[in-house]
Amino acid sequence: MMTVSADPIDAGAALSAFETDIGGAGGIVSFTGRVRPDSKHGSVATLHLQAYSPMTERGIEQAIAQTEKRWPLSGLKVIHRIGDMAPGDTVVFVAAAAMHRRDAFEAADFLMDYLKTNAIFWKKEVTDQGVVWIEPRPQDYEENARWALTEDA
Amino acid sequence: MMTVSADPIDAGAALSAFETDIGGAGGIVSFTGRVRPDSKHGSVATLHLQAYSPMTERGIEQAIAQTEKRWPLSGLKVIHRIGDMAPGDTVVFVAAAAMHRRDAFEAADFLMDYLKTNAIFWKKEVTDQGVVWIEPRPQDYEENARWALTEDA
Amino acid sequence: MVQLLYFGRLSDVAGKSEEALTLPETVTTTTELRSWLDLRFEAEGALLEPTVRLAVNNEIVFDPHPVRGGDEIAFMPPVGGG
Amino acid sequence: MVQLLYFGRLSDVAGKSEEALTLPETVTTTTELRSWLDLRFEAEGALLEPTVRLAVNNEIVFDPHPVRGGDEIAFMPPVGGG
Repeated sequence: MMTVSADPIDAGAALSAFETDIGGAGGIVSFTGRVRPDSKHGSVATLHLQAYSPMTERGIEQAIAQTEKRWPLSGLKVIHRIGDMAPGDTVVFVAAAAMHRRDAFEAADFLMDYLKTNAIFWKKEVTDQGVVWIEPRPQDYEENARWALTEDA
Repeated sequence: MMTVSADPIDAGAALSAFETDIGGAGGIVSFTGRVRPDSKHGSVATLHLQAYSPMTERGIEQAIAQTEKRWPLSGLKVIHRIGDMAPGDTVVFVAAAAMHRRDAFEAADFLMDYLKTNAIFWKKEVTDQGVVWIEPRPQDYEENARWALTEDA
Repeated sequence: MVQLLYFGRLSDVAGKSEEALTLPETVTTTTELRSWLDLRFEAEGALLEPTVRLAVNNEIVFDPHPVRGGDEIAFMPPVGGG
Repeated sequence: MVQLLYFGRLSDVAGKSEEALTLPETVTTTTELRSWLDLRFEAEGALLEPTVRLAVNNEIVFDPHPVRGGDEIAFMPPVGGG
């Protein structure tokens, strides 16, 4: 259900495996996030992601549990890569399955918001301009706040 | 960019091909819709989908153009199956790629709403209770209406 | 000769999904075509329903729309979606 | 002996991502640990920032939290997300 590892991610293979695992449920939404070739800091050579195990995994598991509590899902999967990556490499793959497509869309979206803002990863970009550690962007907080507004008590 | 055919759909392979085609763009959202094993009419043996070519294809192409106009995307793909399908078979695969994940999520969601409501397909369920042609569900209209409310002039 | 296509549940009403036939001289519009076919199939109004749209040569038309030899005319009940 | 972990930009500040050392007797809380290490690394306050959270044995703690031999203590700057 959740993997954090330095192994490359093959999104197509991950989607196939997920669809096989969950059986015949109606709709599956997947999200693939890849390393961008350019950032505001320059042309990216390497993206380095650090996790703190098992705290990182525990945080993702809690987010998965929260997502499953909130939407009626038949499956949920997170694969997150750490270590050194090149532009175009897949950093994260999320998939959600549900009988109703709206639930699958919202669950995948919500989980991605968690992963992009609150998940315990530190990120370093090596660009043609130098090396920089990336800390949160204001817009990430805003997107996460979208959900907080409709949070159940 | 758009295919309507009686060939089986392999969502994992379709996602891999799409990701290869679009190059290094940031985020990719996919949706896979599969034949449900049960419907309100009974236990499903066969789902039959009819299209009217080239009107069906033209409608989907227009929806794709509308989606691309509305969100800044680096790629968009629709594969729709027609003919006879069994439960668990993939009916539709949609993928959207964008630099920002919100755009990819919204574009895939919007396009699915079109396909589920306004796309020109006729659908027949063969269940253990008999044979029934499926016409629109009120909730499908509602989901589509979500977008109309925020439609640009 | 015109080519007639019956989609969705209308293929059950017509007992076929398509046919080629020569229209009688009295049938010159989509409105007249609906009435004539509805009687011919004893469809009890199924072809007259306003939610059943007609397409002539792959374009949705509004009744009454002229029909003539060589046309492909499709009877389209509400679409069920993909 | 405690195990110290420095994440994100703090690994640059510390010049390492982890180390094992014996704390002086005067360092018994996370607050004292921050000050002692900040001086030791000449970090000019980088380890004192409130946005830098400390985890003791894999649990985020609030200053001052006791530290003792055998602890794993992590210095965590704001997370950058995945």
